Amino acid sequence: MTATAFKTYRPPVMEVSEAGDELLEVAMGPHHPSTHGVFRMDVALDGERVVKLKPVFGYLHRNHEKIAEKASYLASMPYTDRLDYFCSLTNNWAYALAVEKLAGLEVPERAEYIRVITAELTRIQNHASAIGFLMQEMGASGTPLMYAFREREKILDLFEELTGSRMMCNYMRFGGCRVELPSGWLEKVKTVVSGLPHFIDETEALLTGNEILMARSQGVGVLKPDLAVNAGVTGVMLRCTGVNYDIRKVDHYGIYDRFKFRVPLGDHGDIYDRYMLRVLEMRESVEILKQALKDIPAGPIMDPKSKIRGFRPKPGEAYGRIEAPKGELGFYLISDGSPNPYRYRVRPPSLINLTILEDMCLGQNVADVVLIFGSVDIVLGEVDR
Amino acid sequence: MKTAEEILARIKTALPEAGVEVAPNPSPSAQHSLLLSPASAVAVASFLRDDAELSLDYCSNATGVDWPGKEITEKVKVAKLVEGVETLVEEAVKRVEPGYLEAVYHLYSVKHARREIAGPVVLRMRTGNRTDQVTLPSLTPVWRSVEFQEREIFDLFGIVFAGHPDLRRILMWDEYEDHPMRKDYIDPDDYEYEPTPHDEVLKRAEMRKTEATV
Amino acid sequence: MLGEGILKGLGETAKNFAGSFVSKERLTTVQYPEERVAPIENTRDFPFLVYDGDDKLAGLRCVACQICEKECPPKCIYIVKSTDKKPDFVGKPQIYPARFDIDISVCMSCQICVEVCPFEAIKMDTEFELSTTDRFGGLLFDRDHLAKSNEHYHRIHPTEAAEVDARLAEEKAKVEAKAKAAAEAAAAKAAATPVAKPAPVKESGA
Amino acid sequence: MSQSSPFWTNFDQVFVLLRHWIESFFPLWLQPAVGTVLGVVAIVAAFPGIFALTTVLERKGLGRMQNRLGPNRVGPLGILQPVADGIKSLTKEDIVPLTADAAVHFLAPVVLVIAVFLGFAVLPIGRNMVLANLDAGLLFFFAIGASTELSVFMAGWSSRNKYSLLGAMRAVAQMISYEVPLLLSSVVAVMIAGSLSTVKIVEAQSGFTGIFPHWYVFTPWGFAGFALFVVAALAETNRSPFDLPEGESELVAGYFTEYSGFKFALFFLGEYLGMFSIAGFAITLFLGGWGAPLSILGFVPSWAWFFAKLFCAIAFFIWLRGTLPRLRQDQLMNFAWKFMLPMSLLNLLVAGAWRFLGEGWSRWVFGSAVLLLAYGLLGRVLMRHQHLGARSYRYAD
Repeated sequence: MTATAFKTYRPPVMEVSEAGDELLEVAMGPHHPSTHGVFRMDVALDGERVVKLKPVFGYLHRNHEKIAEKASYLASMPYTDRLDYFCSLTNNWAYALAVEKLAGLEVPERAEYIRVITAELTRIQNHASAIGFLMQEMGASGTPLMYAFREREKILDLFEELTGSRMMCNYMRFGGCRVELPSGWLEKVKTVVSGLPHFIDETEALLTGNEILMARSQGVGVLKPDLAVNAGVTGVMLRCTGVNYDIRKVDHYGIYDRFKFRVPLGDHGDIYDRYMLRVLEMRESVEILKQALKDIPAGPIMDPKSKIRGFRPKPGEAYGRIEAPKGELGFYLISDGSPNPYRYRVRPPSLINLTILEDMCLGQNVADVVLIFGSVDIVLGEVDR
Repeated sequence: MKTAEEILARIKTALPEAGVEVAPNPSPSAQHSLLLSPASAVAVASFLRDDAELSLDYCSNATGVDWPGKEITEKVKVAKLVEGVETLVEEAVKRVEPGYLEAVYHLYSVKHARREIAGPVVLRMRTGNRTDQVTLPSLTPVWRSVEFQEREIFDLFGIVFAGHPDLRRILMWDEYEDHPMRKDYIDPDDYEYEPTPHDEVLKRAEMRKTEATV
Repeated sequence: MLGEGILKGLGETAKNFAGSFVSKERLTTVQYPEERVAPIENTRDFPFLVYDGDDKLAGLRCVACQICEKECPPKCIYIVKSTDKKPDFVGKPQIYPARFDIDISVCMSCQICVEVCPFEAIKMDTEFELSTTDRFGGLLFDRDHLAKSNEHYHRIHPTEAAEVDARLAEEKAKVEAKAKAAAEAAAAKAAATPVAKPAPVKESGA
Repeated sequence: MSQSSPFWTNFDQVFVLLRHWIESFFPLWLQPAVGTVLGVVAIVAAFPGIFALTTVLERKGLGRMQNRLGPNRVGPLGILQPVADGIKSLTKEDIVPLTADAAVHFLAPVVLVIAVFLGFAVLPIGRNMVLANLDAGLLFFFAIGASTELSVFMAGWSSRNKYSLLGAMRAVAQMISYEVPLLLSSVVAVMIAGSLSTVKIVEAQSGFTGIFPHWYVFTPWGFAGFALFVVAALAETNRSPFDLPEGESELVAGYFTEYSGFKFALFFLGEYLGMFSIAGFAITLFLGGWGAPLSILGFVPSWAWFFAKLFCAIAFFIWLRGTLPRLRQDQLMNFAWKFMLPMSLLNLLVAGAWRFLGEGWSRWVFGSAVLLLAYGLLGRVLMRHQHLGARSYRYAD
């Protein structure tokens, strides 16, 4: 597939509709009820059909990377909570992983287990909320969203008990975790995890067989595998097109090799596949959690030789990445030996998954544009940084 | 996966005239990178993507790095006539190294994801200097994933990408002139446009910093 | 058959509708001002300064070392050192903060200040109803507003407070043991050389 | 009727007696006019009252379905919530966009509410409690019902706003294409009852065999007609799976984006009253109007049955709204013309055969067999055509 073979990587953009009259320019956002935060889509409509779509963001841009360059390595950790504010613990883990690669720190066994447990809990509540918001856009007046948030509250209470805050956990440190598990926390996690399959069955019963959901989502916003790989799409959207690429299995980071879990793959790459894959991934996460909770060892949670203050990694650079619920979340750090990182770059899965939003929406219906955008599952804190 | 040297060898065999060399990375992560000359960048990139053996078909991350110019005072051995005798004398020579802007790409292979990979294959491209020669060839025709990321590099660093389908500012508003991520960027003093107690705290922090440096 | 999935979905919502009258699981509303969710132990909202005993200033553990001011990511702590010294919990004279402001409109309760504080002087409170009408002055807490007693700390974070007290007690014991050992050594030295110069050595050793 | 003791009939006829009693104060030539005025006042008071109650029931019902309480701050258990909403909508500023066509903008909600109130005239609420006993009552209702589309397009067009224009076009296309199955599914009841007058239709269903009533819904064609009528009614009043015109997630608020204050409340009132009147007709045509469900329950007054059934219908609408996502415009049209229309035509055929096959089980078997077969076939064709269907997922090795 040479560069030229991949010729129409840019969809042809029409200026005038077939009927020759000028297009109806509609700006969806930035305070459109269904954009996940402040995000604008300049859509040109020919009747109900979308002819041109330009995503515009930057409303939530606060230059997180410049702030990180002026602050110490530790001071950026609480800011990573604010990147994808639905999954603060996976953000922390990605940043900690990158710094550990940069400085060559080891992480004790127990900390690795705690990281896997908290990451999988984050993945479940993120996928549940993503499905809830997608159904909200489809018009199901919040019922699936409320069921998702009911489960999410239980998980956030666990996070609050462990880290002190529901969404802004600031829990991981370079070489381990910040604080030991409170007594009785693991039992509470076991009870919450035992209740999750019931919630997933309830969501499936409510939605999976629903003919209206099938009509609205099957065959809509289809993504081809080769375009998906070339456009750097990662996470659930990539696996929906049938490409088997899950960073937990590819990079073997953390201790995911010890757990037996499967990676679901879709074949159609449309919205229904994204919904179903998120449900199946939630089930896999429950399996991982069960195994992790069963054999979590005792021991230290922090690498003794890693210092909290005055942390100065040797000069050099490193790129660390994890399988965040929204896709591949990577941190690229360049250190020049000083306590502040020379360059701190976040690879945001949400922004890069939006690169081909126009390709998926061209020719679709206005009502579907909102659905396709919702099925990508983005958070503006991460897109705009 | 292969180490940077092996990949360099493969590129050399396929594209002999391409200007590529290895830039070592001292950190324990050992992710050495390949420094491409802008002229042959697109050719090398297409080769890396289409080569059956490598097939680096997924460009995960593209970002910019700003290396401002540094004055380096080096001890240079200079032959100098000292009282008629030819002797080598230590001398401190102040040399200004010209700064440059850099675009870094991290590549992975989805096709060969099964094989054990040591880490990303890192490509680097450097601009002439930081003022006028700031154009680099865009790799969007090769990997569509860098389209928005190259727009962000243009927006925050000011590297102009030749061949990019739609080079506009992505995060800042279009009328914005400066490039915020450059090291010599001066923050506007009070962009919150309203006096906040935070304002005094910042001012005091500035004052204390100036006292510390003076 | 068409409509089968829709009927199953309707069944699901009906189950939830009926369940909401029966099981607590199906009705999760907590009427906030009247009812309250049980406080979770190590919740963290905004920092507060800990003082032992009952006098706010005398018992204040903070020695104005300004580590937290440097490490605070959003830079919301402002400390002015005092000129004179006061004895701390071990009796060693230490500087204390003449002024210790935290601008809680800037503070993001990330507890990095608690983590880096070597003197266990700043901890995270669980008080979150702090809304005021005055946006500037009202959200800038000074030292007296921030200082809270150790008992308060025990009330909100019992296990953590117990650990901290154990550490401080053990530290105090170590310091006293060293002081006693130093005193004995001085006494022994004084006893060993009374022959030469009885008077001057004793005073300085005590 | 079963309990003929005077007390029950008086209790049943309490409103009718009340009307006669008030009429007796007026001279003879004035009495019919007073009678109708009283009827109108009763309707204009009762149904907006039910509207107010429904807004609370809807929000509490949805809440309960979503594991939460629903409004409970305004008055005990939130009963006074509609009063609060009413005051809010009255005191809210009534903004008319500068570019809007003011006259048409003002008339749109008025036309809607007038048309819907007229629809109640022919609705038999209780035994001889119908405002206008027209011979062609059903025809009158559908004629008036058609003018709601006019008001919707007036609102969409006069607001001069992209979103409301798109919403209005969608709404009109949806209403018109669902008008056809609505009418055809009601013709079935007319065929069997032999009259267009709503009162006669109710009487045709008033007999009992054993304790079971002769409601049309307990016959194969009646059940199919009832199902089609309800689905078409949902689309006609822009409710739940068909609430596309004000699909808030895409077009902000559809055709009444530019309305605020009392005019917005009027639109709201119009929509709910439309829901009540069409639910009332579904009850009249298929659920035996004010008839008692079991002969032994005859003592309960007739209007009580009507309102009980009305509240069951409202609960069903709320239940649907809490569960189902929304259909897209082309799927909606597709469903109307490719599924509802053939089914209702077939239903006519089955009802005709029902009438000429005479008594006996043969017509039951024929009717239900034809209808079930058609339902299965059409359903599969509809789903297969858009290649929808359950999917199985593979896992990476």
